Amino acid sequence: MTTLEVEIWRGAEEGRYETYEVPSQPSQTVLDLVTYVQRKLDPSLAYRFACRVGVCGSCAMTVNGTPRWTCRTHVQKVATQGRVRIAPLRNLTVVKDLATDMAPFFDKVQEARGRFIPSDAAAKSVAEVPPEEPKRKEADAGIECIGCGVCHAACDVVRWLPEYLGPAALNRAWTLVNDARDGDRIGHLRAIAEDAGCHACHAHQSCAEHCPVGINPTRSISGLKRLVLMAAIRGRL
Amino acid sequence: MSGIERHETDLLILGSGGAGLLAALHADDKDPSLKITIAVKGLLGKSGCTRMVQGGYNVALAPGDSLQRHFMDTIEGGKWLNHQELAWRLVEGAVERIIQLENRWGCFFDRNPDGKLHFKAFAGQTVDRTVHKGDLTGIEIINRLAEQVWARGIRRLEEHRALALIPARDGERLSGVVLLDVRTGEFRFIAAKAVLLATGGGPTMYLYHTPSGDKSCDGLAMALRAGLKLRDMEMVQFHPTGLIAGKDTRITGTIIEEGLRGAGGHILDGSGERFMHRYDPRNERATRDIVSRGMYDQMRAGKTGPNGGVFITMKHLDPAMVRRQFKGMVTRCADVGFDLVGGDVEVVPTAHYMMGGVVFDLGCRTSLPGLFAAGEDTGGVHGANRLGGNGVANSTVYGGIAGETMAAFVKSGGGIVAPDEAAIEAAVADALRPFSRKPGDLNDLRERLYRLMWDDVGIVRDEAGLTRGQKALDELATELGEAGLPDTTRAFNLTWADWLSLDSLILTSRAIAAAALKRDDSRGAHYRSDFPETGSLERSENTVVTLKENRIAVTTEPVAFTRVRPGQTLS
Amino acid sequence: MKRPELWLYVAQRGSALVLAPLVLLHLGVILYAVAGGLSAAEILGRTRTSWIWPATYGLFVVAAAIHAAIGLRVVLREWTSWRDSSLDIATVGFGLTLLLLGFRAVQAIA
Amino acid sequence: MRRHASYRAFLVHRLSGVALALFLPVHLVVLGLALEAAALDGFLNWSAQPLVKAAETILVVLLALHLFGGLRLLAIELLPWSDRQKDWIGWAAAAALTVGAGFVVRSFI
Ligand SMILES: Cc1cc2nc3c(=O)[nH]c(=O)nc-3n(C[C@H](O)[C@H](O)[C@H](O)COP(=O)(O)OP(=O)(O)OC[C@H]3O[C@@H](n4cnc5c(N)ncnc54)[C@H](O)[C@@H]3O)c2cc1C
Ligand code: HEM
Ligand code: SF4
Ligand code: F3S
Ligand code: FES
Repeated sequence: MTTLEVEIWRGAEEGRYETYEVPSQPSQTVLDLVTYVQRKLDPSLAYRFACRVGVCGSCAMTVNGTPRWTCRTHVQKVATQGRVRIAPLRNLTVVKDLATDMAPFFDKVQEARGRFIPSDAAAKSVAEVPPEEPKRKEADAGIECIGCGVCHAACDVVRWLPEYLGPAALNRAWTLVNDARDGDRIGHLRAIAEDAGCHACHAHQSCAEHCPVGINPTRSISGLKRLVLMAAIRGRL
Repeated sequence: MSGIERHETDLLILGSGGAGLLAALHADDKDPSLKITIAVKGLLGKSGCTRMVQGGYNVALAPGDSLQRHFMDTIEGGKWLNHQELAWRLVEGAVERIIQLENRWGCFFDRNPDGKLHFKAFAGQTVDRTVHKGDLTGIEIINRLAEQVWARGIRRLEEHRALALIPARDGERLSGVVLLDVRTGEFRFIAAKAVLLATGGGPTMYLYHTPSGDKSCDGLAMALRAGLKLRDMEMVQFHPTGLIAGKDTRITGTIIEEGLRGAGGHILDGSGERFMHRYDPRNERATRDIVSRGMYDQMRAGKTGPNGGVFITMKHLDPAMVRRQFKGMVTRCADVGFDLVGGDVEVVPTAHYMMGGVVFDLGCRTSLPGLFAAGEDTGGVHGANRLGGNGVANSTVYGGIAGETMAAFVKSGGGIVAPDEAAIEAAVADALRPFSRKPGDLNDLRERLYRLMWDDVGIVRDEAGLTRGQKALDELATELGEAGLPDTTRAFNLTWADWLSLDSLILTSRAIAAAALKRDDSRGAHYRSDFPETGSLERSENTVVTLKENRIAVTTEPVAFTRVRPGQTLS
Repeated sequence: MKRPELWLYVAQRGSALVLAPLVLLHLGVILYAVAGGLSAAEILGRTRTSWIWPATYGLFVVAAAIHAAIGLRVVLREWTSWRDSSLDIATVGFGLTLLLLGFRAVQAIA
Repeated sequence: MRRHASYRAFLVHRLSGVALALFLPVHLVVLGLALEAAALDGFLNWSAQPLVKAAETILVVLLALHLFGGLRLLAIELLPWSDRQKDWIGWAAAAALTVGAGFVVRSFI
């Protein structure tokens, strides 16, 4: 049986890589490597996962320098010459080993007013919204975000300007301003026009490049830039 | 008095699935002055199974549908074991809930081209009534609920694992909960005026299982230890098609979508032959339980693929159709190395859902004052089988109800009461026990538990197997008690978490085995090869399990046919 | 002003929009000038015949001063830890310097 | 993380922008010298040297890169999204290099 050389970050913000030998298997994800290490080699290794099928967004880590969802990343896809280096996600603080504190990431969603504001909360029936309406299509394109933080980790502006709202939060805001049922479009725009808002994005597109579910936050953010620009010029902010 | 950190809150909600989050929102709506705390084992909104819901949400809103029909499908599906009032409240509540999910919380479900809700077909239903968001319905629901919770002043205790329900000093009611802060390894006691158990059951004690990794029946184990009754614990639903790719990958057990069979997928044995025609004229399109048993039969006869499963294949169908219609499934398989379009994918039946759970009433009250329950932790709504689409309806409908009843309970005088200090001490001591023992082989214990539940308390059961299983479970319980952990660090110690999970799983498994032995007929998810017939529906009984002095006791109670009797229907 | 960063962004993009045609024009002029091997006197001879040239370059200078100053500020904020109000003062300083030098140059060709 | 076309395009745009911003004051000072035409002539002579010519070429290319890259960015930000925007990077680079080539050709031939 061949083995893989797996380097894993141990510690918190301060730490080091430790190397482990993990037997290679035909069906093996990066999450499986980490699990093997915790179960068989070092019981104190900390990492996070829940669903194991790419819906919860808990398991993202940096794999050979790239942020990825580890439960859906086959080792063969990332191993280079039998080596895999696994680190926690960038741009978040490390709690322990591979687990980061994701609360600041979700705080940003709130800062971006990334939540539905009902226009008619007491309505007794479900609104009619044709799926082919252009705005609905825009919203649908960004709605399946799993909140994994991969885009947040990939974005250099988040790194350079820690208060920047970041791609996931802005993407959520974009889905809301395109939601015909939302009652506070201007409120969402105001939130993302604040000082570290959408205009801080330089269209690096690392977010879109790495999003595991194929969302394109760059597209959403540029949409927001246009709406904010119009609203600002018209004095509506 | 135990020296652990203590806090007080009005409402303490355990779990952040559909049940937990809606309870928090409804309680907060009802009385914004309440101090609400959600404690969850994983991250808020990112753990549990509601998020994993694929198929969708059953609601009687489609033209031609009615509450009565949804109710009757639920009762027929449940083989007359359902608590009929709970089932009625479910179908009624689902309508209310879907409308609120859309209009108040912002979920958006798929529409027809004309803009009206789309309803899809789901097995076992006489009308297309399943509302969905593609095949990622759960993400939409939980994301929307979580962002609403995040926006409010609701306190979050993420990565806090509930360990034990602590009674009041006089034992008359609940005082609070002992939790383990996973990140620091420290304990906290949270005293609350009302506590919601919404940890979501989850049959993860089987070799193959679908639920998320954070679920380990902690809620059910805590309830048993607190003296509560669990009903119909033998009812464990298996999903016929789970991926199997070896025991060292977490992919094993995860669901391959049911729609594949509906769309014409074939199931093949190890030598590539179809076999379902031998079990049911509907072939692969038979119901979950029949397909699961057919597959299991082939596996027991040794007609398996390399990993011990059978195969599902779509290769005889139009690849473009498969790619288009099952995009998510095709990429998921491809990501982990399987070709769903042109190849054979090895599959096994996989433990999916627990119909059984804590006995509760229409207001989500349990027999312990101050303790409420909702979601997959509870039993009674689904009877012997759960319809696809009724699971998330259950957690969201009853979660909301629980929030309202709890708010009312606090208002009407449910205060903070002094805890039984000895119980707190004991809970902490129990959790710390492994650190003072010689390190044991948890992997071996886990694999043995998985295997014995699969073989002896699984898809096909009989008296000999169940008795053997019970004995083995008792031994495992003893061995786990002896098995220690290296005392390295308590902070974010996943191996400690594994130990605690095994502890809950073994106890819950004992309840399942005992209830399964008690039920001497076959119905719904429960199949006894020594009693293959379904007994009299008229004289249907529920099993009730309790824990007394660490011994499992099982009794039965007749089902009350409060709305319909077998043979009748509502219209 | 509320939301200063947003307005800086607007000014930076607005000035870019102004610069775009001017730079295109300027590139054309450069190509024309180098190819023709024009002497200073010849260049000046042409620019001084009409007010259009000075006006155009005047606009260029204003837009470039705004655009480059804000642009540098963004880069500094992101790539260095210089974030306080002294950066804003420096930005304004840089912009004014460009304006000053620019107008001196425009005067020369006028 | 940074190994993709859009990020490289960003870097080129930023570095060219900074270079231009630093060069601009120098350029304006020189132009200011046109107050005395003779000084400018001297300068133009000096700038006919190959090394200086090469530096000028680079500046022209930088300006063109920044211009076309900037137009690309403005299009992303101001026009409705197009999935073709990735191709624009190539077009912008090509346009900039054409200008550069034109400059070289016209100044040496
Ligand atoms: C893959 C999959 C697909 C499904 N598809 C469908 C479908 O299409 N339609 C349908 O109706 N149903 C479906 N179900 C079933 C449905 O998801 C569940 O029945 C329902 O969502 C359960 O909700 P819940 O709130 O009770 O529990 P969950 O959503 O599971 O939440 C439980 C919560 O409790 C937390 N928790 C657990 N233990 C502790 C502890 N000790 N302390 C603190 N917190 C704890 C967990 O971390 C989690 O946050 C599916 C289930 C799975 C696994
Ligand atoms: C005299 C000429 C110019 C100078 C000195 C200059 C300088 C700069 C500088 C220093 C930056 C900051 C770089 C960054 O933020 O990454 C910048 C950014 C920018 N420039 Fe220019 N520029 C000039 C001409 C132009 C022209 C003609 C255009 C337009 C078509 C343009 C469009 C832009 C854009 C869109 C940005 C923003 C980039 C971003 O935020 O990512 N610039 N410029
Ligand atoms: S946008 Fe994509 S990468 Fe970013 S959090 Fe959502 S799913 Fe993850
Ligand atoms: S990577 Fe960052 S800079 Fe913008 S396009 Fe994406 S948010
Ligand atoms: S474990 Fe849920 S996305 Fe990977």
